[in-house]
Amino acid sequence: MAATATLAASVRSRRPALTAFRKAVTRKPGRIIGLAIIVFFILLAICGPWFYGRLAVDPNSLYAAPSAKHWLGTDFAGSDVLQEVVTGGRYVLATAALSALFTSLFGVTIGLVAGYQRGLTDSALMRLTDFVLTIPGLPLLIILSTVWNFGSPWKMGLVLGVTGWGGVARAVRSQALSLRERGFLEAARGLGLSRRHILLKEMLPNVAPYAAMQLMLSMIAFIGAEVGLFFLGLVPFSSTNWGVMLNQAVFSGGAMETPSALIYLLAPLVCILVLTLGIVLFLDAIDELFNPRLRERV
Amino acid sequence: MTAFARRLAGKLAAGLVMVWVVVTFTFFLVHALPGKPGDVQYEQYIQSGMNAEQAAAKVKAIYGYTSHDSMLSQYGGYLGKLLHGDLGQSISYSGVPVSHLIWAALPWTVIPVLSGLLVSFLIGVTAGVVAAVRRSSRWGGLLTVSGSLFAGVPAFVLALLLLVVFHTEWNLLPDAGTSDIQYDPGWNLPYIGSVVQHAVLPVCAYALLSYGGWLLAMKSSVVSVLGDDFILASELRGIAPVTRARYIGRNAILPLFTVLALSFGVMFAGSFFIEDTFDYPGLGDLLLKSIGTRDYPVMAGAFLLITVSIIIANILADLCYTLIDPRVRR
Amino acid sequence: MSEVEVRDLTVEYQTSVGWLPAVAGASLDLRAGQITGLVGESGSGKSTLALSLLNAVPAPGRIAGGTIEVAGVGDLTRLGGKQLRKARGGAIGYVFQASQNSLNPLKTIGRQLLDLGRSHEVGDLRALIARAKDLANRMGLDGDRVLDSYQHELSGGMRQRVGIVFALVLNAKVLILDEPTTALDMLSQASVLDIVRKVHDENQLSTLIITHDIGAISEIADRLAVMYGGRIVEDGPLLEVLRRPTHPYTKALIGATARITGDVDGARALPGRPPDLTTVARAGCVFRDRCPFAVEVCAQTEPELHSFDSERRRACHVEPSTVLTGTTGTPAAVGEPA
Amino acid sequence: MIQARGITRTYQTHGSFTGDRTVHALRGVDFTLPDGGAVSFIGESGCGKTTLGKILTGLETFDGGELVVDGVELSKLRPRQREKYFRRIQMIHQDPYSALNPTRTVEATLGDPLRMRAKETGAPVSAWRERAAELLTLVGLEPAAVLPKYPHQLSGGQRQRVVIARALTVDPTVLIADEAVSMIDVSMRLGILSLLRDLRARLGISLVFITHDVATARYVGDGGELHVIYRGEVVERGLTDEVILSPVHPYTQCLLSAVPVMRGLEEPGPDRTAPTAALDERTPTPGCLFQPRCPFAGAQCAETHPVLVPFGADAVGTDAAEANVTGADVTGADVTGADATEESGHVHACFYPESRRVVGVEVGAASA
Amino acid sequence: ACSSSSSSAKKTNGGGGGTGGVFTSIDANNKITAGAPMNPFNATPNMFKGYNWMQLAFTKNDPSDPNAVLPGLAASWTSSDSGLTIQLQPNAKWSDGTPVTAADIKTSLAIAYTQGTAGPVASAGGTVVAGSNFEVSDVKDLGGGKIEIDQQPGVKNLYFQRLVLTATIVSDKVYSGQLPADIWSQIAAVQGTDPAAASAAGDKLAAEGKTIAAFSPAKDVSAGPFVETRVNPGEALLDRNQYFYAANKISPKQVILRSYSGNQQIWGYMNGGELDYAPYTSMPTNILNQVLKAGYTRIDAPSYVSASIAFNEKQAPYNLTPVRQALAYVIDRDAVTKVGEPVGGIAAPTTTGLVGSQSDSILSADQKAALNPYSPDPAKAASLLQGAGFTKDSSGQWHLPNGQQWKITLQTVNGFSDWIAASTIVANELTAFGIQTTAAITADFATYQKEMAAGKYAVGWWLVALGPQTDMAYARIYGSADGYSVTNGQAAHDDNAATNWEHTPATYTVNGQTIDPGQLAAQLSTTPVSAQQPIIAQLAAATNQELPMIQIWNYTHVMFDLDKRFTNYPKTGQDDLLANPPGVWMMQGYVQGK
Ligand SMILES: Nc1ncnc2c1ncn2[C@@H]1O[C@H](COP(=O)(O)OP(=O)(O)OP(=O)(O)O)[C@@H](O)[C@H]1O
Ligand SMILES: Nc1ncnc2c1ncn2[C@@H]1O[C@H](COP(=O)(O)OP(=O)(O)OP(=O)(O)O)[C@@H](O)[C@H]1O
Ligand SMILES: [Mg+2]
Ligand SMILES: [Mg+2]
Repeated sequence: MAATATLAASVRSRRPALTAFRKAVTRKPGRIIGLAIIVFFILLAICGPWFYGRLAVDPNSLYAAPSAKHWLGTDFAGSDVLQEVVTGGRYVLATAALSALFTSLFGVTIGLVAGYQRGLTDSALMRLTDFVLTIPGLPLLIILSTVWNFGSPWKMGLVLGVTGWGGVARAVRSQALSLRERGFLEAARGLGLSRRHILLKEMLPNVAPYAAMQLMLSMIAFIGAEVGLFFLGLVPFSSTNWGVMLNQAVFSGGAMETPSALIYLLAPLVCILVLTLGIVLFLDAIDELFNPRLRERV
Repeated sequence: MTAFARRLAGKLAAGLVMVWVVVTFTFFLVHALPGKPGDVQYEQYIQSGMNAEQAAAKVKAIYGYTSHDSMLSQYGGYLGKLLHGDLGQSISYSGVPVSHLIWAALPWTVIPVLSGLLVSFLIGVTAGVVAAVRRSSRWGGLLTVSGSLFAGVPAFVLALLLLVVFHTEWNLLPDAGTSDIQYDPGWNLPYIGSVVQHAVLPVCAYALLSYGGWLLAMKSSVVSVLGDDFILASELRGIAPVTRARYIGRNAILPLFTVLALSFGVMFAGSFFIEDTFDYPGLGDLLLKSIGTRDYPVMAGAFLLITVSIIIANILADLCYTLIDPRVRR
Repeated sequence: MSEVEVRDLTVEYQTSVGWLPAVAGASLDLRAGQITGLVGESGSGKSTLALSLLNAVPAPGRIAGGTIEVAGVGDLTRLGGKQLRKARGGAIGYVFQASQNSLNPLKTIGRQLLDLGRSHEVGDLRALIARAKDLANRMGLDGDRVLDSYQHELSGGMRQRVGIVFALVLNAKVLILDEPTTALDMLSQASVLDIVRKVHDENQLSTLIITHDIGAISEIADRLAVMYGGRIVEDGPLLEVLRRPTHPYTKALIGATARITGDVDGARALPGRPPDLTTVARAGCVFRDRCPFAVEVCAQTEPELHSFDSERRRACHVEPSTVLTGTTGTPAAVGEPA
Repeated sequence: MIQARGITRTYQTHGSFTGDRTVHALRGVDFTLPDGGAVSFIGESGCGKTTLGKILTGLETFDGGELVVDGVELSKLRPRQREKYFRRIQMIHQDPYSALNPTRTVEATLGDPLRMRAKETGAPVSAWRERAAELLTLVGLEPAAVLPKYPHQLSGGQRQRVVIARALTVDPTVLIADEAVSMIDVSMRLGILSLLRDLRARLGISLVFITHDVATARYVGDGGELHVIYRGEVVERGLTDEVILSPVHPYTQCLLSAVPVMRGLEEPGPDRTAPTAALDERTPTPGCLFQPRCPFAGAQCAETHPVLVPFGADAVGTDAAEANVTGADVTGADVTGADATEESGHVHACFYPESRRVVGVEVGAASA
Repeated sequence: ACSSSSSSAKKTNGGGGGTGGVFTSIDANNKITAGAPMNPFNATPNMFKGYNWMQLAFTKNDPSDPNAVLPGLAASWTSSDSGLTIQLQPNAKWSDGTPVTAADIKTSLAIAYTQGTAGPVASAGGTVVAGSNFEVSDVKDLGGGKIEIDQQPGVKNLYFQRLVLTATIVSDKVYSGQLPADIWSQIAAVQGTDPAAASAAGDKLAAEGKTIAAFSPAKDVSAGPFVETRVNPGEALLDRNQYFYAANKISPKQVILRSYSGNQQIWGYMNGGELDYAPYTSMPTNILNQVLKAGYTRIDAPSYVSASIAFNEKQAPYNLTPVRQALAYVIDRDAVTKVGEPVGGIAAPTTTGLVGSQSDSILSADQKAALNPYSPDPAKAASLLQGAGFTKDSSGQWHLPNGQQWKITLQTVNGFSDWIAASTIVANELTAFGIQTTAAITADFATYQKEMAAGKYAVGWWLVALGPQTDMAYARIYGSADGYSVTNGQAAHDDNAATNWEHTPATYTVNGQTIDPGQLAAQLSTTPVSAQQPIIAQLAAATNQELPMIQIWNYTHVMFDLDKRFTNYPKTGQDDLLANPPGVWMMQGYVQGK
């Protein structure tokens, strides 16, 4: 009985959520474009590698110009650039998504708890946050990269997430602090609802749009940091990704000096730019997605 | 003013504690790195034709430092020296105090970062105001997107594009170094001119890097100030537009001081990419090099300095804020 | 003898379903030397009307029709640029709804006063300051101290008074106060109202006070206008209107006021909820949904605001006497249909 | 039954710029709330009303005095055990908008505490839906229409009713209404006030009504006592109507004088008065706290701190006499609405008590 | 992108051609850093060999005569059993105008003892390593610029002449203050028979060595053709030393040396015509074409370095010779070279532990013919593997004899772009053959070495055939990395030595003969070049058969010069000159302004 009730409730509430999503996205053309870009890259990352087998190497056509066989030409080993761009996106996106996941996990939890608990817990957590914020993340990553192999997106994502949650935590905490003063939280405490309930059901939905926005922004930053580390060759790599492509284009292909390798440089560069743009354009819709008040404006 | 002093003291104390934490953290982190300072040099000697024994001996002569003290007592020693302002001696530049290296590198990071900050502040804030005032128009929207995009695009992408366009393609500006070697460093016009010329691209890169942040912050700040009651009130009182603009400006700038500290951090992080791309010998470059050669003291020193700079930027931003806002001043 | 004459004023806001009127065909006179009270529930268009008196309807809004003749200035709806700016503050002083925050937090009051003087090209700024101090002193403030203070150093009541100083310091003859006492406690409210009355009398102003609390205004106003759904539904001399309300809404509003004397059980809340731009009736009387006297014609024709007495006007199809004596009263149910 | 004895609360503010400051939000407040009874507190802004409300609901701690709920002295219990008692006391917030979570529907808002309550009482959890509907009907809302809505889809009055319904989900015995109607449109205030009265009558819930608007206190607090607080201290107490009609303390008189008079329907009271200065909390006052603003202050007021004494008694107690008076006052278990004048008495803390008529008089009544 | 010459190039070379121009080049050895000492003994000195850093002579890198040198401060020299007598350049002077004297030479050679380049101090545990360090016992001024340098009695170092002549020479005035007065008695003690005293003196010398390495002279006092004027981060400016003994031969008035900061930076400089000479730079073919188009002339010199794939034979299955041989058959060295090092690499014709040209010139025709060239031959590889018990499943994957699927992780180092590029294709070839291979990259070389020594990698890249001396080339394979240590020309093998990561067996059986490669390699270093051939032949055959590493390509030293501003550069073939930096060429009268 209770199950059916909740089921009914969830069915009822899901449909409007879908329509709200559609409405929020279609309100502005920029958002549609943004979403399309994001979806495109996600599909690319998920399905792209399925279309391709192992990266073929052809020493007889190094840096070949674009042709019917190789739409974007070939690289230093005669491999297809398009294939590399497509298969290389998976690592980049997976890492960014994972790091965003870790960031939100740490950032939102710590921010919420600090904002709600106050007192000693708060100060301790905030000192930790200050520390994470103060330690320059990139140098740290570079140092860490000599100790730790960033081969899998998991590891890279974890490290980026561990060094990157400070901003989210701060933001969430300040939101939580202001929420704390709001009547409904006092009411929830007065009613004797559990702390878990208050954190998850009362506060979380209210900080969600903010957190989501921070998250997407940090995702952009993560893509930048991660690709940058590979680009500078600071982090050893074990598979093709956009950063590696950039690195090889510039440092071994001479893309800055000769046009023949330029497309090898531009392909990942354009991908990063477009993906960033997509996220930026889509960000606009987030607030509306989470906020029931905005959602309703016809 | 005593309250002000107390606040300052509190901030400084917190900053010092943070510095200590960072010192500790870096010390142990850096010493946990695999590899020894001499290893790279050794292989270089070998590859330049020295035999193994000779190379090993030479490496030992130069890097001979092998402390048998426990990590903890080394840490104590390091802290003690640090208290006297001694960052130790570089390993790879044997005999050179770390502080010399850092002092030499510091201006090449701080000056471009600050100039970049200034430039991006001026442009970003202006653009932010425009984006806020014209937020419903196409131009406002475009400006905002440009801000988000620049805030999102990685530093090295910007640096690379600048380099391709202004050096490779148009050949207008030099691509590396801080000045032309012909000119005698000092306060003479040719040298300064050369320094400026070399700094243009890095400064541009820094500026572009933080432009987006300023724009977005200023935009949201102006939007919120525009919605403030006192702005409407001043309109209803018939206050002159110029005066109202000043009201809006000063109130909107206030929250940007928080962004200032943040921006500083972003730029220091970006300095790695930018200094590497433009071969600019700043702190980021120093740290990168020292990591490659396992120069622990330099690594720890550079890392510390970057952190301290960020902490100081935070404190300064806070002070600026207090100086401008009467609500927290008193 | 009217300082301000509003005729057929229509103010519209742009919404997702098009331009909708927040003030529809309002006509109102602010008579010299009198305090006019404007009451109505939230969303009835009071602030919009007040702002349009300065031709300052905020962004998605516009004055769609009508005129606002201000003595010595002309039709305000036709003014623009510098002339309009001079009229604001110069001819008409406005005390802001949220007057608590109507001051720049970064500048002292005195400096903002100088800004005001310069904006209006006042030659003698010293005299302006002196006048401001005088005004402040008369309102029970320490003029010197106040001028040296920042906004955050003043209490809510003090800020409200400073707002009045700003409105009057340039010798405006018209004073508009939008909800001057909301968010103040009883003691502050009483002292602010007291001061308004004093200042009004001393300066021979034409004052418009806007409030949703009929009780608060009844103590000091000379005339009362009642607004509902963007329309002025009744106006006249205050005592007259309070004693003998001829519009069902006015009557209900008076009846819904918590009072310190009289029968506790006699008072009744209004049923239903006040309309806003999108929910207000498009045809017929805007109040008919909540009106206990509503008849058939109310649904079809919108009643005109007409004079039925030398001093009084009303917009209702039902006879005044029916409303006055009507026993239909407000429904007893406490519930509000959603 | 709630008994409060000498509740004090002091805030230590560490303004980073203003320096440390001690705020005496409450300086020893006593009151008794019998089951099903009502107590009202009035006072101007910042006098400690909200602090008191929060202390009563357990949202704020107090640092002195005793709070006895149903005969149990709460400060002796451990925080966990206290919760149970505080749960019976629910607060209705001033701002009905912020009191509801904007991201949750009415259904979710009511559902969680109802399910929690059901688990506690052993009632079938699945019945929460019916219970929610019941509660909404009780507060005068149409369940089907309101349940799926978000707060912003409701009017102020409706929101406040939802807030009340939510407070009722845990079957409280006491409701605390802190300025419960001040943010609601005038036209709907009466609706909420009569709802509160109704709840008192129908469910036997006792009510603590906190406001700065005496007129509204009159609507819910009938039969109960009215406490006038000034700077964290009760300066006058008595049956609501009695205090309104014949206030003794100058502060009460000022407060009541400030209630606007509906000219035409009412006439101003003959003895209307006003404070001589604005509230200044910074300057410490050894004597009567109201003395700096008091229009009737005498010589004694500046030196000695007056305590509550019954009106009509010959002398006003000083601090030394206080224990005697309040002690008798509070421990009297027979403090009820009935037979009030003698037992609970009309008490005040003024050296120069004088009853004045300050509230407006109805024109009809006067002419009749 | 390459049309005009850079604006900064125009400025840098504003002087244009003719005598007195500015010669711009890259210093490939050091990161140039403002603030680093102008002290050649420092780890990262602001000193440039051949320009302001002088030696008595400069090596010719002649494989057939390791002692062959080009004259430097020494105009001539005669070798004897007891040592060496040199004649200083008649006009040799320091840049402050004072003449170069025997005292300078004596101090410099004493310093060498503190720096590990001379004497037994260098070797671990105080044992003497013959052939690696020079052991000077005394320096005598014979007058008239004649100086006698005595070799420690009883020690016979075949390369004594070269080692002494190529030692760094610094000014006695500047450096003697850093040395204790009794330095030569310390040296005598080190060379003495009392092991305790020798060891103590050795420690003392090492401590002094550190002081010297850290010493930072106030100004450059150079005996070379140039003297340092100024150092920027990344750049150094040198002015012509007017007191240089052959100043009339030196054409450029100034030299600008830029720090080596990455290949692509050098390509950029060359595209803009900014460099007059570019040292070895790895580059792809398209860049080569572009550089040639920009007017550069390519000069090739032998390089004596070979990139190889090495094995840790402690890890199965790489302990099996057929496995390593099979891998050699699978890897197509031509294709790999094309991808990895298309310009500066020549696919190794076979794999012997020496670069191709060297083994070509040393080995006889018969011996060469007997070498297995390991031409790509998958069938051969398959049969070898099957012979060793490997199996191939239906999907074409190879399985180890124990049934497990065979997977290879090919380790390379971050930043070594040619190895990384080559790894992709090697991995591709092996995977296509049925051995799952992935390339893994270590963060930096320090880590690579550490982890390699720790036995963490089974298969990884390694440089071999280092230097023109065959003894050193083989010591690279059968030396400390393989558990050998050498004392007095006698090799000892210890499979558990900390540095041993190869773990090859102590002996090989080649052509039915059992040999100890470590012993042979150690023997090489004490054998005159004329007598080395049989030993080399044995080692080459053993290495070719056993493949402790598979040589992939031999590097070629590809340099570029631009004769826009200067002309008369050494040409391909003048290997003796090309083994040295341009400063040395200038001393010999090359590089003239246009
Ligand atoms: N900027 C706006 N855009 C759209 N509609 C608006 C805007 N401002 C006000 N309105 C609508 O116009 C109507 C009148 O608003 P107004 O603020 O004048 O009411 P009010 O009588 O002052 O109410 P309150 O007592 O709440 O201040 C309301 O229905 C409101 O929703
Ligand atoms: N958390 C706190 N920290 C410091 N001071 C506080 C705190 N809460 C309240 N105060 C102070 O205690 C006094 C009483 O506050 P309280 O909110 O109880 O007043 P109130 O009577 O409810 O006022 P209002 O009518 O404005 O709501 C005030 O001076 C207030 O500034
Ligand atoms: Mg309004
Ligand atoms: Mg309160």
